Amino acid sequence: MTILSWTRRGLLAAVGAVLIAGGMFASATAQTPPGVLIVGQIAEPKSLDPAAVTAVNDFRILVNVYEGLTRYKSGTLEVEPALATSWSISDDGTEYTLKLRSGVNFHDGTPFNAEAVKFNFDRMLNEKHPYHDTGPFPLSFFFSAVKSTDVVDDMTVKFTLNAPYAPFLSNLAYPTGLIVSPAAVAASGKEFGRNPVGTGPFKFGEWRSNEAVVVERNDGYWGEAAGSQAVVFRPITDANTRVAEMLAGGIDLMVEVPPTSLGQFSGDGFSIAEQAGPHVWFLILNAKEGPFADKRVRQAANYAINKEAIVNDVLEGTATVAAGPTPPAFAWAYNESLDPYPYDPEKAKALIAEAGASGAELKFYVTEGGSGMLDPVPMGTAIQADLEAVGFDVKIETYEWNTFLGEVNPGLEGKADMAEMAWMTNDPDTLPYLALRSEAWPDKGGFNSGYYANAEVDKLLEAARTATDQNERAKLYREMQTIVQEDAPWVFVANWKQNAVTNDRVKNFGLEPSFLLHLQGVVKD
Amino acid sequence: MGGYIVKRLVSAVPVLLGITIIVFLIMSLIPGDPATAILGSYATPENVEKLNRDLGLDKPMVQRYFIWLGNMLTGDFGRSFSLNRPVLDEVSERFNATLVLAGTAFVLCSLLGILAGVISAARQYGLADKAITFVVLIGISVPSFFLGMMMILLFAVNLRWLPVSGMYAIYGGGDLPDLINHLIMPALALAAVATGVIARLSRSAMLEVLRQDFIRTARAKGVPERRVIMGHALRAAMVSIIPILGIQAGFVLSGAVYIEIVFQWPGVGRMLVDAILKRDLLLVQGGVVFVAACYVLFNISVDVAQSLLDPRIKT
Amino acid sequence: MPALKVDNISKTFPLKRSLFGPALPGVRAVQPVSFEIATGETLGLVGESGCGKSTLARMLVGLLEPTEGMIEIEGRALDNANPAEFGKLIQYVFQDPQSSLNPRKTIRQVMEAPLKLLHDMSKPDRSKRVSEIFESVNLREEFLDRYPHEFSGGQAQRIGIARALAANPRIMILDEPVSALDVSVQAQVLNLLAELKAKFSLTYLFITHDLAVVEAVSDRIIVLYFGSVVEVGRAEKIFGNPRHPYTKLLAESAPVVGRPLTAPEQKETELPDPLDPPPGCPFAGRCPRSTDLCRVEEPLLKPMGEDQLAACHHPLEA
Amino acid sequence: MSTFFKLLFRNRLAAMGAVVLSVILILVLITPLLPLQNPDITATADRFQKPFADGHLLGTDHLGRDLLSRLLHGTRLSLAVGISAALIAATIGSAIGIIAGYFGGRTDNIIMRGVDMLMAFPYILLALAIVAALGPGLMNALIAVAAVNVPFFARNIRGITVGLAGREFIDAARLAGMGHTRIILTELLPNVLPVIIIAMSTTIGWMILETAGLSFLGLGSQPPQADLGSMLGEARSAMISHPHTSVVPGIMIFLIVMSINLLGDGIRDALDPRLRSGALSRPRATTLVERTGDVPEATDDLLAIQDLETQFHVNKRIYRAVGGVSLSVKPGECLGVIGESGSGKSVTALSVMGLVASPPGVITAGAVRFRGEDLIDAPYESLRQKRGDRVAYIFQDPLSTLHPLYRVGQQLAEAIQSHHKISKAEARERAIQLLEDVRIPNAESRVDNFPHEMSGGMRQRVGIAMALANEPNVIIADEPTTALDVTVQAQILSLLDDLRRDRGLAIVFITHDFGVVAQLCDRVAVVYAGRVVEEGPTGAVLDAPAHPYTKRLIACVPELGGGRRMLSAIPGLPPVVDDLPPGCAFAPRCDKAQEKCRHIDISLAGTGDRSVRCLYPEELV
Repeated sequence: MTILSWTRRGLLAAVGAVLIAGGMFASATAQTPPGVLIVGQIAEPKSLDPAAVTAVNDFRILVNVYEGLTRYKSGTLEVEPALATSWSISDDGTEYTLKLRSGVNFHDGTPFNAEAVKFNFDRMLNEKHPYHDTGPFPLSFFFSAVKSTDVVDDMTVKFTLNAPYAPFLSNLAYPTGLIVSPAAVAASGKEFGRNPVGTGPFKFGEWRSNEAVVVERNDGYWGEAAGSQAVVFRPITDANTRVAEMLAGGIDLMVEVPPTSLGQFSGDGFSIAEQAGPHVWFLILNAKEGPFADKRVRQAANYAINKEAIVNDVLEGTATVAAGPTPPAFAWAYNESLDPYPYDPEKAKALIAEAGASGAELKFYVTEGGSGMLDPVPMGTAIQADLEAVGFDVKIETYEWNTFLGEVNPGLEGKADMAEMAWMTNDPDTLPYLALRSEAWPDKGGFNSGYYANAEVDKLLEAARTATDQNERAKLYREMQTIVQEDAPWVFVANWKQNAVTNDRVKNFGLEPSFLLHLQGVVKD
Repeated sequence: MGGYIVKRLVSAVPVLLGITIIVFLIMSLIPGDPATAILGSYATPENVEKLNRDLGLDKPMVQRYFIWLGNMLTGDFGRSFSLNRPVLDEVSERFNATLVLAGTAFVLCSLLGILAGVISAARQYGLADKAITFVVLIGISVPSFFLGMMMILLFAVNLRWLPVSGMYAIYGGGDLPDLINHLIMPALALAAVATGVIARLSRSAMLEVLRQDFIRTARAKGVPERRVIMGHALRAAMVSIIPILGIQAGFVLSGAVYIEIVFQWPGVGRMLVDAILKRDLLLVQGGVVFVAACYVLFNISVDVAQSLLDPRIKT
Repeated sequence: MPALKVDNISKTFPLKRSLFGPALPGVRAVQPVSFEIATGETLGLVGESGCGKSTLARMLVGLLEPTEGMIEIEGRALDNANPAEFGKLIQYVFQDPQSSLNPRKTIRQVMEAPLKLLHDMSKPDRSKRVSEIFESVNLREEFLDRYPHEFSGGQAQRIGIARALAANPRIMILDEPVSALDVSVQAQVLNLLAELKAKFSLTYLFITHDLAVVEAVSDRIIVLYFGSVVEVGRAEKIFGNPRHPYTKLLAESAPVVGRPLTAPEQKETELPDPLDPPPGCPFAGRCPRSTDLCRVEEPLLKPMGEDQLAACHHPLEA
Repeated sequence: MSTFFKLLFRNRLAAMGAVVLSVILILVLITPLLPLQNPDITATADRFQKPFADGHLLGTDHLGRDLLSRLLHGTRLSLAVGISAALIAATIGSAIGIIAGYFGGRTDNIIMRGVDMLMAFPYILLALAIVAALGPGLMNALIAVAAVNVPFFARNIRGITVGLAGREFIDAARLAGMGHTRIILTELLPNVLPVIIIAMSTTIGWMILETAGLSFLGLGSQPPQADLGSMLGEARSAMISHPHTSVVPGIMIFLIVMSINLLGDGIRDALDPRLRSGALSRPRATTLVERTGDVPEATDDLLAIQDLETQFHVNKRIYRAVGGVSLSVKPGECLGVIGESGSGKSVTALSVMGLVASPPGVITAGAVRFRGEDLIDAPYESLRQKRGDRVAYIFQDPLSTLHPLYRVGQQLAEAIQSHHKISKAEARERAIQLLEDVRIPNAESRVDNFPHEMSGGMRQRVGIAMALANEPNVIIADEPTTALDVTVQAQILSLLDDLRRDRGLAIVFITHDFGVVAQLCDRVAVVYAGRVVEEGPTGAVLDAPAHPYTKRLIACVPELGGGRRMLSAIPGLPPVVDDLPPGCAFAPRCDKAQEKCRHIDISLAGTGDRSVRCLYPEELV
């Protein structure tokens, strides 16, 4: 019958067309060209204005385009000269005078000088500055200690602080302190974030929205020229797709490999880079009310949770067990003598029984993702199971990251007993100062959402912040760690080892403890 | 006809106005605010409040609505908080990508769906019918994101036939073959469900029509069977298929959200999801108004197509 | 006192206002019509499709609100907005018996509704009454618990009649009650209707397009054309002795055994456009007797001989 | 109800769906009783065990939880969510739809505008926004999924309600004194309910997919609680390294949704009353032929129907619509075939060119010969070439028999072009000529009209023109004037009569009206219950009917000019042709019937041109 032959013919034609189309373009997944490094990012950058962004994801691009006055020495979190060649600190610790590197030009050809530095900090800090409206500058409080920035001469700049502030040089190395070209800000105004100009080894090439940010080698760089001709940052939000792209050769380098996918890259053709950094993943316990108001119950939670299993199984070894509030990456300030709470459910049960908290009902805030949160839902679920095993009744509530922060940062009182949290900081001061002092309770503008209070800790932290001698600071921090571990305001869970995968065409790649991604030396065949 | 189009366009205005109110209300009711999203871990109530003031979110709701609406009418959709660029730039750029994806998927699902439905009906209970029914069922029974992920696994990772994600190759792409190459998987994954729905409904529409008296008339005139099916029957069936296409277009547009996430397609759906999560009010509002306007326009053109096809509809 | 008095009733369907154009006057489906039906009388209403007979019927039972005019039943004016008030006095038998029965209800449920709602009868009373009515329409009581689709057209129409009777009305509007039925069944239903009329002393308005049927059942007949009454007369006389050319055309068009096939008119004969009605007599365009007068002035219904009225400027000779 | 299940299970795919779904449902219902591991107990060291591992039939997930146990608990939850969401959406949506559809006018307008707005809003974003506003959790996801589906139900149900609200039984209910609420609840709802159930049954699957989608976006059940969507979402990160963790819930979703869809289709079909009569199956291009027995010899008639038997096979029942009919026409002759509805006259006519819809129609015996050539077993192409070319049809209702979307000129041209290769312009010329032939005024402009733009009489003229297009030898007119007004009928009949005489056409004229037969036909055949009971010259049969049925039928018809009177009627009803009594089919209604009439197969007998199928005829023939 005609219909039959007709439909059969139609079907054949359709199948043929699809096959031809597929065949025609089958070779289109060609290898990326040498000299062009393609990096799989976790998200589209918000902006390429260093003063305007907050995410590590964006920092990874920025540190290749911009430079700060100081930077972290490779492989450490110690500060070394960058655009400032040297500095001096007044005795009272409130005046920092920096000598600037000469002969440095921004990518737009304008010179880097003291005026440019002043412009940068005034733009962020002075609400009356003509370009303050290119903000908002959410992390400007990193420099809230700065009372004024003054041009001493063309190549010297002086910062006057309103109080001694030990982490200042470290904060200058943080991406928020990266120096932008004043001329470019003046030219682009609010659109500067999409037309970035800095002094770094790469200069901005193009930004194809949601496809790629391309940076190209800066041939006029004052230091050693970059190893790659160009770097392409591709935003691939879905971790799974990122892994697939890596496997399929669509990207050369991917960061933040999901732990469960690490196994995929263990064979030939890929290499995995790992680097522990200043990261701590913990549970905030509500010390103000409920069962966790009792120190014994907080300790019990620390004993009850099998951290080994979490870091080795759930996180596939991409983290280590945390012992206290300070990550080991701050080697100089880390208290080596502290041992993590062992996994001891029996002891936990005993403590809970002693405190009369058996069978307590706990509300547990879990986030679905977020900066440094690793695999928060599986981790939360595993924690929940462990806590239930010692007799708690745990109810999880999951929130998307922004909502989660909106719930947690104002404090857990009246809402929850525990919440996941993770911090990545550049200085041992930051986290405890912002999240463990009694002066940092949420109503006072801090992040101490669990309402921990210990006068001794408060005192130690204030002293450490104003001390200019690093050894003195280190002693104070170690003492603080011992007390905090004993008081157990948090459950200390994990310190993340950041990872990245490169394919075998990428050479000279290494991760930094700062979690930043310096690609200057990377070469691709 | 021209008057009809103008009439339909005018009647779309209250619908669009209603949509602006709905989207504005919903976004206002969602807890959390853009400042928290911008500040991230450093969001203290104090910082949040200051930033909200900077962003103009401390004004009363009604006032904010009318400011927004007024600006929009002058073509100013505002600036996105989370992307730090004008909403209109971002939305129109993203919208193009979605149009390419959803448009292709829509054409695919319409053609494949109707073809499958017609063959299925013409060969009712035959082998072709059963085979198509089965394939179509798979299409509508698997979540599209799951299908997409499986396709990536098979065709991109294992067979390396097609690129995993994105809209263009990062290097050396940008032309039409490159686009098609990137489009095949997401468009198919997106079209799967709609193809199934259209095929099933086309099949029953065709069966319905094939029973009509005028088909018997055509046969009685000696019209060849192929023309009876593809001419008389299909044309009449299109009257009930076209509204389904209109509804499915909405589903395809919505379903693009998942596909855009899985295939990293730089479209407006993924952007809107992110924007909702980041509480980027202006971006969500602007984006939704754009999408809705497009949907409304599309539906008007469906109605116009319907009235061109069916002279019985009063225009 | 007449059973039903209709005084200048008319219906105009409003057109949807277009957005830019001027407001349109609307479609006049029924021109002002007046007539009376005496108690116990059967008034026939004939006309071709589109002449407004169903619109008129629906106004008479309150399903449509008249644009103007008044309906009186046994001297009482009816409230146009309340079909339940109509329901007790005047009932309607629909053309398509199947579609007038809810397919998801048993016949008993259908039958009991008017008893319960209009007459507030108790359950045992209702069931007794239903049995009585069913008997009078020659249907078996076992049918009561079946669903409408189980019945043939003739049976369904008896059920439709029974349902109308259950309301215990004074007047029944029969809208083409037999046109969907086969001839052998048609006769059964017509005879039944005649029996019921005598038994319950009913008054009928019988609407149909079939001249032979209407002549066989009616006392008087109204001929409707394009929403207007063109002729009224005694049933036995009107078709044999029409005064209006349209009535004559109708009578001559009916195929009759033994009469040779002739086309009474050969011209293009379409009804006037209801959106743009011509002035004067609506039939003028088809009428062999029409003059200029007919195209200008609408003729009024005038007595023509005994018991006969016609709206024609140039009536046929008696 | 039992017929419903019978119908449902006759559809093998639906039965399969029902079986799969019941297995899943049973498993899920007894899940708490099964010896399964606790779905929430983690054993991270045992994570990602492959299926069939020790103690874990389907393996374990990323936290070492037993997949089988999570799968069953998850399915339980997903089904519960899907079903409740569908129920909520259906209830609210239907209520809105019914109210809008019943009241119409302004209410309808306002409600539907609102629905339009919600539909223009991308539904995933709406769901996302609702969940974002309410907070996460399966319950809120359920509310969101239900909410975004309300507009679809509302639209769908409104459409159905608008159709129902215009039906006469609603008017009847108003006349029975019912108020709006009562009409909505007792008259409309029972009729809309099947549609709601169908929509729901096909929607549950969709709801499960949508809930899974929300879980994919991270909004859904809260850990450790498993639902299929969140299982899929959790497994996603390990999809490449440990695909089984996503494949397991993926397959379960597929099975559930597919079985629900199959079952939903089955329910839809089974609830659709048209399916019972086979009305939803496609009619083939020609009637199915399963001829047994001998094929009668050729005659020299132009068209001869010989011992034709056409049956309808519906389920197990066989309706003998045509039970051995023989008729013939010569050139220029007009044969009337008269009978009541269901007598088989139309089926006989349609059988001639294989136009009886099949399924369910089957020609089981006899022959139809055109100039001696048997059309019954002719190949499709040769039959097609004669259709409309040698033997043409005119059908009853010209509105439904003309294609509504083609201009009449196109339809006329097509009739010619199906048989003759002529240019478009020529075909149009010819079409105009044809319209003039059937005396349509302004043929030049009328040729571009659509059927709905013409009056009934004009349309039927087009129908006749179409039949004349190829100057056929025989025209079969199947009640061509039944739907027309008397004045129009008179014109059409006289037109047909003229054409016949001018062109020497043979006409088979099917009708139920004696008046029409008397005026137009040379001979008449009276059909009852699928057989010819009497045949002869029209005048002779009408003047002196021989069969009691013919006689009594003629007596039933009121004649104009008789005045007010009682009419004679035939008691009883025509028989249903699936269970014909032996002997004379009219015997149960015949007052002359004897015992013998009920047993003997009576043949058509007579002399000359008259014959009758009766043992005790009224007249001797």
